Amino acid sequence: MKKIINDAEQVVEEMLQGAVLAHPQYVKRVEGFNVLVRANSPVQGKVALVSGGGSGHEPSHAGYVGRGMLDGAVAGAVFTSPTPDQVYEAVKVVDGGKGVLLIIKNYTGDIMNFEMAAEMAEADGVAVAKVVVNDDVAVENSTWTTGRRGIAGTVFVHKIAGAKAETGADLAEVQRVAEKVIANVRSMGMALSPCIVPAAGKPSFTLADNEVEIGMGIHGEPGTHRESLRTADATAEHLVGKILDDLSVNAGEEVAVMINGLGGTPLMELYVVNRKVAALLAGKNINIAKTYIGNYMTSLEMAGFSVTVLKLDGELKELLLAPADTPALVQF
Amino acid sequence: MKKIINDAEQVVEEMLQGAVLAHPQYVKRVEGFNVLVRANSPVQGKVALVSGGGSGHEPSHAGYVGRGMLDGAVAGAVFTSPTPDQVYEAVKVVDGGKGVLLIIKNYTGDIMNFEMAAEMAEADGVAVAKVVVNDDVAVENSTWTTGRRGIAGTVFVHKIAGAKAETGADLAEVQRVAEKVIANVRSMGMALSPCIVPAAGKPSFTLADNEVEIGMGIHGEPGTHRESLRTADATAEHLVGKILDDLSVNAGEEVAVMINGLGGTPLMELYVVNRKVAALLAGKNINIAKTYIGNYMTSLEMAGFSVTVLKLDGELKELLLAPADTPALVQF
Amino acid sequence: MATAIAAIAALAEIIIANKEKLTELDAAIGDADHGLNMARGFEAVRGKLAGAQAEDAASVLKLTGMTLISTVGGAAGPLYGTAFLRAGAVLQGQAELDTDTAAAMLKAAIGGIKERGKAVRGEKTMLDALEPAYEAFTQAMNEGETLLQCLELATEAAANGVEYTKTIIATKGRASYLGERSLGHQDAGATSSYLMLKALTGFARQHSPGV
Amino acid sequence: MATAIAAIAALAEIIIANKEKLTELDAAIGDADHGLNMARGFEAVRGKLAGAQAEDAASVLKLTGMTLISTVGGAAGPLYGTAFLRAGAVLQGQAELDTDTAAAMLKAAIGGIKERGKAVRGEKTMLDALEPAYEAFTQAMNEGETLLQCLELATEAAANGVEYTKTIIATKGRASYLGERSLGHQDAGATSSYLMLKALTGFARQHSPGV
Ligand SMILES: Nc1ncnc2c1ncn2[C@@H]1O[C@H](COP(=O)(O)OP(=O)(O)O)[C@@H](O)[C@H]1O
Ligand SMILES: Nc1ncnc2c1ncn2[C@@H]1O[C@H](COP(=O)(O)OP(=O)(O)O)[C@@H](O)[C@H]1O
Ligand SMILES: [Mg+2]
Ligand SMILES: [Mg+2]
Ligand SMILES: [Mg+2]
Ligand SMILES: [Mg+2]
Repeated sequence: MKKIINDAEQVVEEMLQGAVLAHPQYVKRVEGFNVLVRANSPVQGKVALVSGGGSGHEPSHAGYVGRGMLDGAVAGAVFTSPTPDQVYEAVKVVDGGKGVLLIIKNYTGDIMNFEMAAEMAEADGVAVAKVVVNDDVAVENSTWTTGRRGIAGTVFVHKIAGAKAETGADLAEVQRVAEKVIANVRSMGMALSPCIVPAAGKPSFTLADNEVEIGMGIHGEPGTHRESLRTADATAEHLVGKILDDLSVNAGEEVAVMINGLGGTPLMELYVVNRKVAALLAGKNINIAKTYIGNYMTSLEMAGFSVTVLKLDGELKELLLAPADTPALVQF
Repeated sequence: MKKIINDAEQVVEEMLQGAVLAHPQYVKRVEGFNVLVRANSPVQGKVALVSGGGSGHEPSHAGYVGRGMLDGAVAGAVFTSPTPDQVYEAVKVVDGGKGVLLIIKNYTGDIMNFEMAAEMAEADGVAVAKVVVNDDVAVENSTWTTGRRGIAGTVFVHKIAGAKAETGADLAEVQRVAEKVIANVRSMGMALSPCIVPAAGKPSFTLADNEVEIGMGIHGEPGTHRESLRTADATAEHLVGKILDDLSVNAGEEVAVMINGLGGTPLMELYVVNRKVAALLAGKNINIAKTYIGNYMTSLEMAGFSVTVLKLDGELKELLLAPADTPALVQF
Repeated sequence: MATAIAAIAALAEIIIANKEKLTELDAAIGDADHGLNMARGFEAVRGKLAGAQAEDAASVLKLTGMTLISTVGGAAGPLYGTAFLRAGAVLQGQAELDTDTAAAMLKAAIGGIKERGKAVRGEKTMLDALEPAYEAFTQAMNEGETLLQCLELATEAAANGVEYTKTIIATKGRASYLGERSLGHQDAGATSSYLMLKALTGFARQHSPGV
Repeated sequence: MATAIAAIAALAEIIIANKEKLTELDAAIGDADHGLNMARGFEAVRGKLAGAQAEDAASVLKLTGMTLISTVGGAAGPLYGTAFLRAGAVLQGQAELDTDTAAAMLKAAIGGIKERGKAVRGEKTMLDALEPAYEAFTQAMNEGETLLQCLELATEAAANGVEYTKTIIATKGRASYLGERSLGHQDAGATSSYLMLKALTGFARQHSPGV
C-alpha cells in the first residue's frame, strides 16, 4: 500500500484538520466531532442541509459545505457510515430554527445511523426531514431488497436542495425539491482498478491486466459484471444506455450531466468519455443544460468513472444554475 | 496500459472535443487547430493571455480559459510542446488589439516553439510579450544550463496576470505582474507512481513497491532522488524545506499555497499533506492568504503531489483574490 | 460487575482476533470493512470498560451498546449497539444470570436487530446465525440443560446458520446489490454473531462450576 | 525532384523504424517522447511528399522543414525543422548535389540548430553527433573523397559522437535537469541525428554511380 499518509488510523482526523486549514473561509470543525459546518453556522432563518457518509469519497461531502449547498457534513471512518452521535451533533450545530434536511445515500448503515440521529434530534425539538438518494442503476431497484445505492447523483441533490434552502423555503419545500432530484437522477460507473482502504492495507478486489468492473459501487462493492476493457465510446454507450433504460427522457427535454472521476482517473479520459456521452444525448435530441466533469464522488484512488444524468424541469434547472460557493463547487 | 480512451493517436483530439462539449459557456475550438479560446474571443480592449504545453496536464491549460484567467490555450501532443503554427493561430484569434502575453513553462521545446510563434505574430503586427515560468526548485537554477522547470506555479501566473489583464492594464503592465509572480513562486513535487503516455503504451520509469521519486518533473522526468516512502508529514517537510531554502519568506509575510494532485492522488491525501504544510508555515509565522487544493497541473494518472508557495504583496494578493470564471477555477 | 466486564472482554478478544477474517468475508460481497468496524468498536469498548470497574452488569451492557453505536458505524454499529442496549435492559435489576434471563436477553437483542434493520431470517444477515441460536438455546433450556450447554448448542446452531448463509441470496445489506452472485459466500455479520456466541460459550465454560 | 523525395523517404523510414528505441533513450533522462515526436513528424512528411512529386529538391527540403516544425513539437521539432529549412535554402537554385553543396547544407543546418537552441557542442545534444560529422565530412572532402565516402566518414564520426554523449553531463535540453545523473546515458537527439546521416549514406550508396 503506497499512500501519502501518516497513520492509517488517523487519516480521517488528519484529513479533516487539513480541510479546515485549507478552507477556513468556508468551513469550521465542530470540536470533538468529525463534523465540518459552514464557517458562519448556524445560518438563521434558513433550512439547514446535512449530508455525510464514509470518508474516502472526497470532495464528498465536506467539499460541498458552503453557501448554496450543504450546511454540515459528517465524516465516518473510510467507507463506513458515520455514527448517530456525530450526525446528531451536526444537526444541532447547523439548525438555524427552520429545521434540518438529512441527505442520506441509500446504504443500510447510513440509513440506520442517520435515522437514529434524527430520532435523537427530534427528541430535542429540532424539525428533521430525510431524503434517501438511490441513483445507481447498476443495482436493480426492488422493494424487497435494499434497493439501489446512492452515488454521484447525490451531489445534484446537495446543489439543488441547497439552492432551494437559500431562497428561504421551508423544510417541506426543500425536501420536496430534493425528492424531485432523486426521482430524476440516475448514475452508473465502472472501475479500471480497485482502491485500498488505509486501515485494510490491501485492495478489496483485484482485476486482471485488461479487465474492468462494470457497475461497481463507490466502496468497491462488486458491480454487474466484469469484462475486457473496451473503448471509451463503447463503455460510455453501455452506461448511458443503462441510465436511459431507467430514466425516460424525451427528445427536446433537458438534462444535466456529470462525468465523475473516481479519484485515480485523469481528466483527459473524462473528457474523452464526455465527448461520447454528449454525442449520445445529442443523437436523441436531448439538450444538455450543464455538464460537470471532474472528481465529485470518489473512491479513494480508484481509476474509473461514473456518468450521471439528471432530467431537468424549469424549477430544477433554475436551482441547478443558481450560485454556489463551496470548497469543491463554485459557480456564479 | 489500462486507459479509458478510444485510440492513443486520437486522444488529444477527442479530449478537446469533449472539453468543448462540456464547457460551451466558457470555451470554443479554433477550427482545425488544437486551440481552445474563450467563447467570446477576442475580448476587445484587453490584453490577451495565451498559455499551453503538452497535453496530459489537464486541467492545465484549457481549464483556465475564461474570465479572469487565460484567453487561449494550446494543446500539444501528450507531454510534448505544441508547434509554432498552433500557438501562432491562438495568438491571432485572441488578440483584442492590446497585445498578447505568452505564458511559457521553462522547457527548451516550449520556449523554441512559442518563440517561433511570437516571431510569426509580430511579423503580422501583433504585439507579443513572453514570460517563462520556472518554479520547480527540484532543479538547480543556473544560467549555464536550461534552468528550472515550470510546473504548478504556472497556474498562479495564469490567475494573477489574468486578473491584471481584466483591469484593462496594458501589455507591459500585465507582463510585469506575471514576472513578479514568477519571481515569487516556488514548487516541488514527488511521485508514488509513474504514468503512461498513451502513444508509448508503457510507463517511462518504474518504482519499487515502497519507493518514491522526489522532485520528479510533470512529464515523468527523473527527480533529485528516490527514497523509501516516508510519512506524509516527513515528505511535506522535505518539500516545504526545499521551497523555503530558495524563496525567502519572513515571519509576518503572507503567501498563497497550492497542494496539487498529479492526477492519481486522492483528495484525502492532499488534505493530510496540507495539514502539515499549513503547520510548517504557521510555525514560521507565515500567513496563508489562500490555499488551493486539488488537481491543477497533473501528469496523467501519476500518483503524487506538488507543493507550491507564492509570496504575496498587496498587489499580488488583490489580484489572486479577484474573481475568476473558468472551467477549472471559479472564485468570486 | 467484574464477570460482565470479563465476558465483554472475551467478545472483544475474539472480534479483534478475527478482524482480518471478517473484513475478507465482507470484501467478497460487501465493502471490506466489517472486521475493521467491529474491531474499532470493541477496542473502544475495552477502553471504556477499563475505567468502569464498579458498574453493574446491566450498565456494562448499556455502556457496550452505546460505545458500539458511537464507534462502529456502518450497518453493524446500530444493529449490534441496539442489541446490547436491549439485552442490558433485560438484565436491569437482575441479581444473577440464569438460563431464563440469558434467553430473554438473546430474544431482546434479536428483537432490537430486527426492528432496526427491518430484516427477517433468510436474508443472509446476522439474523441467520442469531435466530437459530436462540431457538437452539430455548429448546435446550426447555429440556433442562445448563446455561453452558444451552450456549454450546446455541453456538453450534449459529455455526450452522453461518454455513447456511452460503446457500442463500442476500436481500438485505450491501450484499443484496449482488443478487444471485452473493450465492456461495458466507455472510460477515452472521460470522461475527457466531464468533461472539462462541466467545461467550468459552467464557461460560471457564467460569462454570462444573469444570 | 524524385531523388530528394526518395532521400527524405529514407530518413523517414529509419526514424519510424527506431521510434521505440529513440523513445526509450529519451525515457532514461528526458520525457520519453523523442521517438514518438520524430515518428509523428516523419509520418506527416511522408504524407505531404506523397502529393508533391513535381517539386524541386529545395522545395522538398523546405516542405520537410515546415512539416517537421508543425508536427513534431517539443525541442526536436523547431531544431530539425529549422535545420531542413536552412539546408533547403542552400540548395535553392542548385542544379546538382555535389560534395561542396552537401557540406554547405550540413553547415547551414547545424547553424540553424545552434541559433534556435542556443547550445554548443559538448552539452549532450544532437550537436555532439552533427558537428563531428560535419568536421569529418569537410576533412574527407578536402582530401578529395567522393560524396559517398564523405558521408560514410561523417556517419562514423556521428556514431562516435553518440558514444561520446554517454560520457558527458547534459547542460541543455531536458536531461540537464538531472545534472550528474545524466552521465552514462546516450542522448536521444544525437542518436536521431546519427540515424538520419546513416540513412542518407545508405541512400547515397544505393544511388552512387560506383556501385
Ligand atoms: N438490515 C439488516 N439487518 C440485519 N443485519 C444486517 C442488515 N444489513 C446488514 N446486516 C449485517 O451487517 C453486516 C455488514 O456489516 P458492516 O460491514 O459492518 O456494515 P456495512 O454493510 O455498512 O459496511 C452484514 O454482513 C449483515 O450480516
Ligand atoms: N538547446 C538544444 N540544442 C540542441 N539540441 C537540443 C537542445 N535541447 C534539446 N536538444 C535535443 O533534443 C532532444 C530531445 O528532443 P525531444 O525529446 O523530441 O524534445 P523534448 O525534450 O521537448 O521532449 C535531446 O535529446 C537533444 O539532443
Ligand atoms: Mg461499510
Ligand atoms: Mg517532450
Ligand atoms: Mg461492510
Ligand atoms: Mg523528449
